[in-house]
Amino acid sequence: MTTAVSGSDLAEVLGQRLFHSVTNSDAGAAWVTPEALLDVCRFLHDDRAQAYDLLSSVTAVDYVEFFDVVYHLTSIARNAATVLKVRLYGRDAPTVASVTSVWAGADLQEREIYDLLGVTFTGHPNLKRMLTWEGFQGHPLRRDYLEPPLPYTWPHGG
Amino acid sequence: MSPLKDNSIFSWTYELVADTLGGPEWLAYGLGALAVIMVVVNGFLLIGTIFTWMERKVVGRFQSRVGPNRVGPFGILQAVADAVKLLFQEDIVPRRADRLLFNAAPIVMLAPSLLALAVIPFGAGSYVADLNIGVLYVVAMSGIASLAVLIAGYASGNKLALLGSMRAVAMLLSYEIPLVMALLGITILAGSMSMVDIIAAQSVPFVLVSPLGALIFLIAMSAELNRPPFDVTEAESELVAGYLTEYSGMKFGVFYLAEFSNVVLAGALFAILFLDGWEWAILPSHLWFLIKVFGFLFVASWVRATLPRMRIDQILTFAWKYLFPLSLVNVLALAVETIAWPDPSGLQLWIMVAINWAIAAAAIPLLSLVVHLGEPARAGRRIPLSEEVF
Amino acid sequence: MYGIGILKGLMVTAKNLVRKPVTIQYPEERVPQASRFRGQEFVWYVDRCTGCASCAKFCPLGIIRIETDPNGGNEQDGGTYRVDVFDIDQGRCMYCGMCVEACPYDALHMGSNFEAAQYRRQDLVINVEVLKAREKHPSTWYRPQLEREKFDPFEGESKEWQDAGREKPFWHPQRPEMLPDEGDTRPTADGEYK
Amino acid sequence: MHTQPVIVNIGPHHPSTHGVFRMRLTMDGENILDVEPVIGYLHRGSEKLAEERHYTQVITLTDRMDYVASMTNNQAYVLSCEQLTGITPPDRGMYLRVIAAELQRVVSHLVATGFFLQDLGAFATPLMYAMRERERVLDLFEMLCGARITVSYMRIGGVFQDAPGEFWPALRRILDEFPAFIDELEDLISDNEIVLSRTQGVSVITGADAVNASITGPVLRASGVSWDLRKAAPYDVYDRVSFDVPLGEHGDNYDRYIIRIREIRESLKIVEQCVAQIEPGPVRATTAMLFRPPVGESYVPIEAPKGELGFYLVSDGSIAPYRMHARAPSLINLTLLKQMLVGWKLSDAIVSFGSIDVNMGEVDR
Repeated sequence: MTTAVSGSDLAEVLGQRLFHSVTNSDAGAAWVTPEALLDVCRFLHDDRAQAYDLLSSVTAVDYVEFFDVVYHLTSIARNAATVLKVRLYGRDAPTVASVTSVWAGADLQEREIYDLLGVTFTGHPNLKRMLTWEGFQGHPLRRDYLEPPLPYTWPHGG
Repeated sequence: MSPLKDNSIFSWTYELVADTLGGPEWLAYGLGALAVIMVVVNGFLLIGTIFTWMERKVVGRFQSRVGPNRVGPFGILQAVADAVKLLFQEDIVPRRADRLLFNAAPIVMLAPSLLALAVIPFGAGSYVADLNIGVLYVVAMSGIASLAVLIAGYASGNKLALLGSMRAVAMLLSYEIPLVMALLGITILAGSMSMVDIIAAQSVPFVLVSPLGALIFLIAMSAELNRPPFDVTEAESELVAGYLTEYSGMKFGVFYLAEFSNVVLAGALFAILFLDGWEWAILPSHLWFLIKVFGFLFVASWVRATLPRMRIDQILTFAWKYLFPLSLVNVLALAVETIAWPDPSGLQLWIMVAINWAIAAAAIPLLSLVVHLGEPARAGRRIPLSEEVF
Repeated sequence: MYGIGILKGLMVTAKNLVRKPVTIQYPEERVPQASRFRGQEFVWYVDRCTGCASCAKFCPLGIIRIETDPNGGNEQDGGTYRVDVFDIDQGRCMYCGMCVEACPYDALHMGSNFEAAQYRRQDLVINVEVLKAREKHPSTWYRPQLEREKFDPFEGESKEWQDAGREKPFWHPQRPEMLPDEGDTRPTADGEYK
Repeated sequence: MHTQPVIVNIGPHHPSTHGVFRMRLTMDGENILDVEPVIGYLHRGSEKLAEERHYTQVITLTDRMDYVASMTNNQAYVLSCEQLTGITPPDRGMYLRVIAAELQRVVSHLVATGFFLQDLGAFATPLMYAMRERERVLDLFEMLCGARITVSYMRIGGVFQDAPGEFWPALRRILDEFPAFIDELEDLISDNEIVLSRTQGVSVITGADAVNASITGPVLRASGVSWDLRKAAPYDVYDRVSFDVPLGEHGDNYDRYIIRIREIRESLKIVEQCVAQIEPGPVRATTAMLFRPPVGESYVPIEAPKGELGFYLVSDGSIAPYRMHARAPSLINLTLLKQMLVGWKLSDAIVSFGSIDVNMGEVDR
């Protein structure tokens, strides 16, 4: 059975190695600062005792005041899983470092988040819209997204 | 060299016009020739059309389906329905197409297969011309079909079509050689290139005397005809429809018909060169010929229903590294045997059969070993049986 | 190697050549359907419906429109809501059956048809009149009582509303024909148990 | 000779893009220099739609994500909901779920194999055989839940209803007859020299690359990484059945094909055990159709036919999920597409893409 590493355990581990990287933690997840994210991920991926080699899922949640980018990490070797989160304040340009350099699997998922929620990932090799088309306005999965009234035309098609 | 005089259709028409109606001789000769051409070409295209239906039906049955069965009894009129549908379809010429070549390609495709008919004997005495270079003539004609594919692919102005036609040309260049080599063996055996002489020479069918030749002919012919497993020019899953992508309406219909007619032609060739043409017991010669041709067509459908497609580089490798040496072995063996027995009697022919089968049985695996044919690109297939994890 | 695999493949296709084809010639013959098949021709019993609109609420696509009118008389005396409008837009329906699952009185059932093609989209909307007039061949989807009695929606007869529910309907003074069964422990009109 | 690379669009309307996938290939003759996958043609906004539907209604949306494996989608979603609400389904419900999910895996792998061989150019014969057998499993689904593709069979706290009486003999027949069919399919294809030469050693993914690129499911196991969530994190009743996890060694197209064939056999074994173990009882915990889970979030990954499928649900205590995210294996398995295709030929590109077994409904959601 996969061990679910609780957020507080993860925070403890991170606190010992990367000071001030963790802002908050509960049973479900640990929140790290956006600045420390890449270091944290690298540590979790490379460290022998952590070895989170599989990035299960990246997603983001729009809580109106802030965005949570959620990383579900799995370690195949240890058969353990945990949840890492980054809280991004502000709705205009939430920005966080891309983890594609650590896990290549974040590539398409980060593009999807950028497309649907408008979170920018710095350092992503190919950050373009994926599910919607180029020229689409707005980010449909945001809570305040409103579809333009019909009839409408988009710059490219539709 | 004037077999027309012996042709019953010709002589009937000739006599009708010249004697009964009292027309001039040139008119009678012309009309007689026209009658022969009408019968041969239309009969041939009819068989091609029947084959389009037959293949769909047979492949359907191979795939646990029923196949066409709505139009006419057993769906036999399906081809007619398709033709009518194609006639009414809009004839589209893409904007980027080379209009002249685009329109010419279907004709270039169909014409050579009709021309090649001239030397095909459909039964005892039923042929338009008995050329003394009949085999060479057929090969020359069948080569033109690939030119049509190239024209069609180039003129369509479509990248997929162009890719398909480039493949066709590469394949033609490679497979023409083993094909000709296989026919060379037949020519050595029969001592003639005339179709009629070849049939006459087959006291034992050449498929027995020259098994390697028959195999090479079958493989090379399916490449020439773009039949699976060499159907890379049309490669539905890769190139949509290859060089046919931009064709619609009756132009597509002509291509389609030409393709299937070419298969029928190949079947006729195989029957003549390897299966002793029209000759065998009891049944009338034309019927025997048809049975042999349709046997070939059935096998062609069977192969089509079963085999996946090869990759273009594998196809070319196969031709040059495997089929070409094999055809050399074949020609060499037959040549040596012909020198030994210039005019083989019945027993000598059967000894040749035995020798050639032995050579075939030895050469195929030996050559496979040398060129590593059929071996996977990696060492062995080591999929371990599953294991418990955790 | 050396073409043996290819020959094996050819044998497999040859074996299938002589097998019976599995094609079903559709308009003439049909695939046997399961009795739970979720299809068109919703079966709706006006006598069972209270107009609660649960079906409309639970429809994931919101394609059911219900308008009710409480003028069937005094509710205390058994006057029910009259369903004026009951539109199901089959053109957008995905036949998930949530409406049937949500119906607390077993008034709505799935049908078993799958061929209700129309030339215009608006013809696909079935209204209350159509629903009332339809033959009642309910699918047994989410209707264990029909399944228990092995009801066949394809062969069986039209189902009366009294027999369609999970329970026998209550006896009601305005409907004297509905006498409670022997041994029925539910209250009678006087509110007493038998 | 100097030649210009040519850009060829494969798709979105193309016979072998499994729907509406589009590959923008930069090619030098037949050789592929660059690949750019373009997706989104089937984007229906399921995640946004889920925010406006209550938890039970969302089940119907999950049907339409991976539409050849609706059962497993249902399963992943209801498991996530159950973690959110703390409901435990009764045993029989869990067994029925596993039976349905494993049958669905058989179906999905059959479709994957059939289309993979179709991409190889086998003129639809293996596909027809696969579809023929798939129909028989879909008949079972119709008996279970009245639908063949969009099943909506599972509910939060079990399955919507017990299997009907005629289901069990029909299932028995399938279990008896299927192995022979799989043998036949293997006879047709597995030793075919053309298939071997086309697929072996082509588009190799190493285990390390696959893990790093979050690839899961049969594609990962074909690369030799032993990671099956049915073993690693047993959900429902997978801890009560024994089965093997087939592993590949080479990570090439052939392994990805043969792994699926072997997994079909394992799935049949699981169903067999479930049929032996299942006991009468309730199939659904007492739950309302409309409920308000506590504030929180949940993510339960399961081993779907295509890989790790999980629904990340965030609840704000209302009747509808505040946010639903589907971790779509089809999408994420495409990450390495470029690495797989570059350097190979156009024909290989089609086959390698087919060997990943993506479903565009799930890629675009």
